[in-house]
Amino acid sequence: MVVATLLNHDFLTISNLSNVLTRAAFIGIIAVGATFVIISGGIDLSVGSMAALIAGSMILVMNALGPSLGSVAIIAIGMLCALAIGAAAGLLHGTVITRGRIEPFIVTLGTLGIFRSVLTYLSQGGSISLNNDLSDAYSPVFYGQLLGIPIPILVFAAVALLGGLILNRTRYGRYVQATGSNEQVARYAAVNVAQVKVVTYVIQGLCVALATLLYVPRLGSASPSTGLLWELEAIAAVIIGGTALKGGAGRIWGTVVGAILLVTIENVLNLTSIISVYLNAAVQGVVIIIVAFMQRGKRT
Amino acid sequence: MVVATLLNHDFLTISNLSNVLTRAAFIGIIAVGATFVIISGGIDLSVGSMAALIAGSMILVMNALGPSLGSVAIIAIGMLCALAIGAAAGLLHGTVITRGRIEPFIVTLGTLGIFRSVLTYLSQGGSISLNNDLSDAYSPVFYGQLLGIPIPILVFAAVALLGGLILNRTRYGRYVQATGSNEQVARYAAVNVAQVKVVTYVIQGLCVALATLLYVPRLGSASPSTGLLWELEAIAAVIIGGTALKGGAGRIWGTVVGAILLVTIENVLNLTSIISVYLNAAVQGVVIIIVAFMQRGKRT
Amino acid sequence: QTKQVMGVSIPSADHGWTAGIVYWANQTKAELEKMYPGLTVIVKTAKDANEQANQIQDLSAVNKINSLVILPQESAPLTRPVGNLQKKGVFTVVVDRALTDPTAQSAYVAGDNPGLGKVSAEYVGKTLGGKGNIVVLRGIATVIDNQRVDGFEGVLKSKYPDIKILDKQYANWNRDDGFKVMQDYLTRFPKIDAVWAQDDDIAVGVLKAIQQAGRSDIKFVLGGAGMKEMVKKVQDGDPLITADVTYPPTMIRDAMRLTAKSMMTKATMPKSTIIPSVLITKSNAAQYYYPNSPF
Amino acid sequence: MQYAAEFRNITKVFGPVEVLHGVSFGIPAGEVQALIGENGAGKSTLMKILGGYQPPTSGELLVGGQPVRFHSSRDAEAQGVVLIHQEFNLADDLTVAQNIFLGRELGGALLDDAAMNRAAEAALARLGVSLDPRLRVRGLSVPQKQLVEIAKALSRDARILIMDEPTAALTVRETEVLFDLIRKLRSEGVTILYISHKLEEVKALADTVTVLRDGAVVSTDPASALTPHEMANRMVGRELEDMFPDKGQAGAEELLHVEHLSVPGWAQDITFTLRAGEVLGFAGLVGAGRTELFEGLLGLRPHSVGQVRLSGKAVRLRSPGDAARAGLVYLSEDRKGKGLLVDFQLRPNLTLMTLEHYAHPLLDPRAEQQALKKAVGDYGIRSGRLDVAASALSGGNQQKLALARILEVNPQVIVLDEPTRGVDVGAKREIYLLIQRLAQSGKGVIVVSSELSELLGLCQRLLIVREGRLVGELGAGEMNEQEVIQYATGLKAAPLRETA
Ligand SMILES: Nc1ncnc2c1ncn2[C@@H]1O[C@H](COP(=O)(O)OP(=O)(O)OP(=O)(O)O)[C@@H](O)[C@H]1O
Ligand SMILES: Nc1ncnc2c1ncn2[C@@H]1O[C@H](COP(=O)(O)OP(=O)(O)OP(=O)(O)O)[C@@H](O)[C@H]1O
Ligand SMILES: [Mg+2]
Ligand SMILES: [Mg+2]
Repeated sequence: MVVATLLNHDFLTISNLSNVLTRAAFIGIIAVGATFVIISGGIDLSVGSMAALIAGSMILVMNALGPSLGSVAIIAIGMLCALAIGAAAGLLHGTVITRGRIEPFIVTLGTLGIFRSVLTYLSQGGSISLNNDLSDAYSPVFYGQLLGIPIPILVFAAVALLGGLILNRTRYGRYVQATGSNEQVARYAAVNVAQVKVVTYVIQGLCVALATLLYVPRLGSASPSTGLLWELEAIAAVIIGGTALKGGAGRIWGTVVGAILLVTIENVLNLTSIISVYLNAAVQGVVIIIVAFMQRGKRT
Repeated sequence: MVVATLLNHDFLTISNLSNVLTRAAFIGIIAVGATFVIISGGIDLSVGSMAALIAGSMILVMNALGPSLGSVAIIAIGMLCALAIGAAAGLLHGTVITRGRIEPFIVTLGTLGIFRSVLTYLSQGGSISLNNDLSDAYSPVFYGQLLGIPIPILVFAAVALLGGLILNRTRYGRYVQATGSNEQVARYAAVNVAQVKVVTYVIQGLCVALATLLYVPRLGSASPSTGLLWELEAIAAVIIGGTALKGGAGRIWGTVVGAILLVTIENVLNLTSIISVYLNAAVQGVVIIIVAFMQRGKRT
Repeated sequence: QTKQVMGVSIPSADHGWTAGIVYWANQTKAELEKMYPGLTVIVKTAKDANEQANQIQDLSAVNKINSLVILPQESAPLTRPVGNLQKKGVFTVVVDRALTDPTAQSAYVAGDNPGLGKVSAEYVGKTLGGKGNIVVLRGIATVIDNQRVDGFEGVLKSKYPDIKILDKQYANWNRDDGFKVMQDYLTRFPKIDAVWAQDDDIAVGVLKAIQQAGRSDIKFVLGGAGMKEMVKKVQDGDPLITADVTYPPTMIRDAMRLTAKSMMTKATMPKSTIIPSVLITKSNAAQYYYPNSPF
Repeated sequence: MQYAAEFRNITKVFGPVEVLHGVSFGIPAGEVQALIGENGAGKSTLMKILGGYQPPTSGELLVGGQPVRFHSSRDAEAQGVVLIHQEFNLADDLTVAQNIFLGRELGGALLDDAAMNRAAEAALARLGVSLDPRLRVRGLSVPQKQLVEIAKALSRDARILIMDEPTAALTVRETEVLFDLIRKLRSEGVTILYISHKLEEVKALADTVTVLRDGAVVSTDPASALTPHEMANRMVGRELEDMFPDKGQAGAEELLHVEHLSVPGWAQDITFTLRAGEVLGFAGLVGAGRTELFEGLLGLRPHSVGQVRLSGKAVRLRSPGDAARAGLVYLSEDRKGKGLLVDFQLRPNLTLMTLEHYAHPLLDPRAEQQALKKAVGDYGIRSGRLDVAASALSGGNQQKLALARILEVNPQVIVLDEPTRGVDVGAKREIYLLIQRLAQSGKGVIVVSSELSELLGLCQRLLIVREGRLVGELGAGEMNEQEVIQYATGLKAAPLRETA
């Protein structure tokens, strides 16, 4: 933060900070879901494709509902649709992984391809755009503010708080941690391990859907390149946040910081031009490693 | 295989099979290295970027050596250079991961950005091409044959055999498995766990360099899109092959089959047009999951 | 004279053509800042539509730009963000990929994607004498790719109905995929008269695959965009690369020049400037060859 | 006297807690020296220091008269000091032979697996075990792992062999073989340091006995001068009453009835009944299939069953969750692999099966902490601090924590698989009392144990399992050691009485 401010005094302006947080909301919300999946010992590589598919489908549904219904109703139906698809995708992942006893890496790598393909098919390779009037009606969800705080930031905060509460203060959260720490022990202690896992994927799906709900009004469209590589960013946020990739222990708060950090690096690079544009990704890489190194110091 | 042949009788022609195996050689060689890393409990996400960086650097070096030396000497120096960079990158990974005690996921995610960035900088975003005469002298390494078998296939076979030998028949291979299975136990048995891990990353780096040696003569150039997403393909090959993502146990032979399988799916999709091209990736995804499912059956 | 800031937002250099865009944007920045002392040009590259939307937000909020020259990663998702800037009084010039809502762009400077497809089809049709089998390699699934392919197929259908497209697969504007897809085409089709690769990067891979297979039935490979290596081949009379169709990255230079001129001299900028795709053959190749550009 | 190894004023501090307070004693060369003490007394810690796994905080260690400073177990092994761990120290993904030879493989550039398999087989054969050395350790049962652990140590040329509760998971027969081996090693001049909670064994085996209490040495005497009862008294520092409380009388009410239970590959056609107030024992040799039988009953393994009735109601048990809801709980013999979340603190470990009591709907950590404090008191769990990971508890205290967890559920039927494994005499007695109390309050308790004396002293009825089948049943009057061993080894078989 200090470095960021030194590099560019604009960094600390309220409007810039609010921009940064708003952007962090997408990856952040997805990463909260990923925290559950990873703590339980799983992984979901498909989140980016899933976001693209959900965005595309929900736009198609809303466009199809046409102007016959009021736009508020249409948007509400679109949102429900998105959440339903997200939950269904999560359920599919969880079921195939637990019933089929296949590595989550493989299953979600498979659906990564499948989801994106289906979207490409739906959009015939192009993009799917929300009708203009709907787009205007929907846009406050992203651009609007409540008490001076942009809505995506509020949603992000709510999701993070709820996620933290579920993880640390409910039975389910405890079971997620126990399952990730030692699946056998959890099983012997009467935890329904399969169900716990399935639910983590459903949570992940719902988080992706929620992030998509905020994403659609921002850009008003979906295309085969929507959400590309979001999975890496989301997982990176989780792991920078101090959750172990092999599961068992982790914290939502760390994930939130991780997501904000990733976006901040990008923002600062955009605000300054000290280095060749070709090297942006290199700077990001170096900062990520350094931050992970410092995080580690704090934990031990 | 049977399905593949039924779908298109061209599949079983010698020339097509040799094409498929040649292509599988790139990912396959990298995946052999990845098998070591994953069995020891690590992961390397940077292999695609590393390949791009190695390809670019080696071409620049060879071009710079100019026509003063004989082309055989230049190519030899280029190859040594590639292997040196690969080994150095692996050493860097291993050292940062073990000394810095940072998650391998984070370290190699960081270098993924760094390596590709540096290549983009070197090529100024465009492509780096090998001088024409060198390109001609070098091209037999990819296009040539020995006893009627294309050289990349021979190299692939050699790497796989050597990898299998090291993994299953040497002390080092045993220590890799022990480290991945239970680091504490390995340490108690006086295994130098840090060194074992570092060496897995060096092996991975050398494998990437070797794959790049075969890749460069194919197109004679490197660009920022070289090796994009190879990491996913390599890891997928390893895991489809029956190695557990959390380490401990795995087999080179499975990895080889995994790599060939991935390439075959793509090949068959190109040879037929039963389905919309938009859905190619979906078919790949479904096949990967099905294969993983059947693999699993075999193991237990 | 007042200080003016021009923001330039372009895709990052992830393949040959975008590398050309980055190169020309930086060249032109130097040129314009020298020419107009009060002008600052800020060039930003973005890896995807999302980052680009973030970026132009930063350009407006932090760098306080007066005008924006943008080559959108994708049209639809950037329409609203660009529109927002325009509402804040920024003069928005969109390059290459028109926004879905044209009112969001103050001016438009573009290459001609359908035109590239049409010019290519004309060349293929004419050179094959209106008859033959061809294969098509597509780019990445995007609107641009659809426009080019639609333009190409439209001309073939109406003017050269006897030319048969054997198959079209995605090669992702990428050499490796060009090589792979072509290799499989060669396995699958015993007789191919010509290849429309649509893009010079893909064409590089296609050439290697043909070379490896040692096939002599293919009369020519038509790429697109005007990569310097390909233009050189045309100039040198390569047997397979007999022509190329431009889709020049210099369009970013043209757009920046026009924008700067209108900002600094109050000259009005034409609402729409189309840079046509032209056919490069041996006779005119010299004038499209830029040895210093990365592309 | 010449000492093979000697501790001088050894202390060890973990965080704020000192667990060893200046321990000094010597181990006479060529003898079997026993080290006994309560759970958490510091025995394992002391042995880890001698084995080179942990450095002492202060003090001096002498081996062969020379002061030594070990930086790793390899250093210790170089001096001929080898430790058999209390907690298993095996890599699950490797085979038996690979584990036995880990770190000192045979062969040149290429490994000689055939030779290692042969040597491993021979090492196991010395222990009277026939086990395929190519099996992965993951699939082994706890006693098998224990035997592999012993074989691993024996295959190293040890001059000082430290055995940390080697027989905790073994039955009489393996124990006998092991003792013969220990005596043979002693006659070959090997010095043996032997830790055990089975005081009869200590009496039978050891030359001298050192007692450790709360991290300090209490006494060192010739074994011949002490009775097991005196040993126990010194360990706990007061007069211990009889180990076993009076057996109660079983009620008439049937609590659990299992009919025709089969677990493919492990147990066939098992039928038995447990009554209210009854303590029912399951005896058998290692590998008889008792553990698998109960894992099958709880739905943890594929199984088929004619009928299961709990308190007269027919139930279907598909998972431990079903069982817990129906009032049946099971304590696993595999503490580390299936019992405790060793990376978790004590509190979440204790409440894992009863979280619903603390969720309204949010968990109440303070109530959980109360429960932990109560359990620590009730079950005598000894830990320097309560906010440590379960892995920091001594072996016996981990066992008490695991037991506390399943009893939190307040079940009707309690199945205890090796309930006192690694537990000291004092605590053992408390567990026995607890079992008796549970039975008297009308619950049914099933005890699966390899300690015959425990089964004989505790149970009203004994069922004997051999090769997956029930081969004998002994009532209160008919129980004696001879009888049980004859059934267990197949020297005797009786048609089962009709229990239903
Ligand atoms: N790594 C550790 N961190 C903190 N405390 C520890 C650690 N290891 C052991 N202790 C503590 O040291 C004390 C002695 O433990 P130790 O394992 O030596 O007991 P023990 O005599 O072997 O008991 P048992 O008979 O139950 O095996 C215990 O109170 C234990 O909680
Ligand atoms: N050589 C062998 N190969 C494969 N399996 C074996 C071998 N020897 C024994 N086994 C199996 O290992 C299992 C381990 O026994 P298990 O611990 O389940 O029995 P148990 O009666 O519960 O013994 P315990 O007294 O330890 O509780 C036995 O069922 C036996 O069939
Ligand atoms: Mg102990
Ligand atoms: Mg057992």
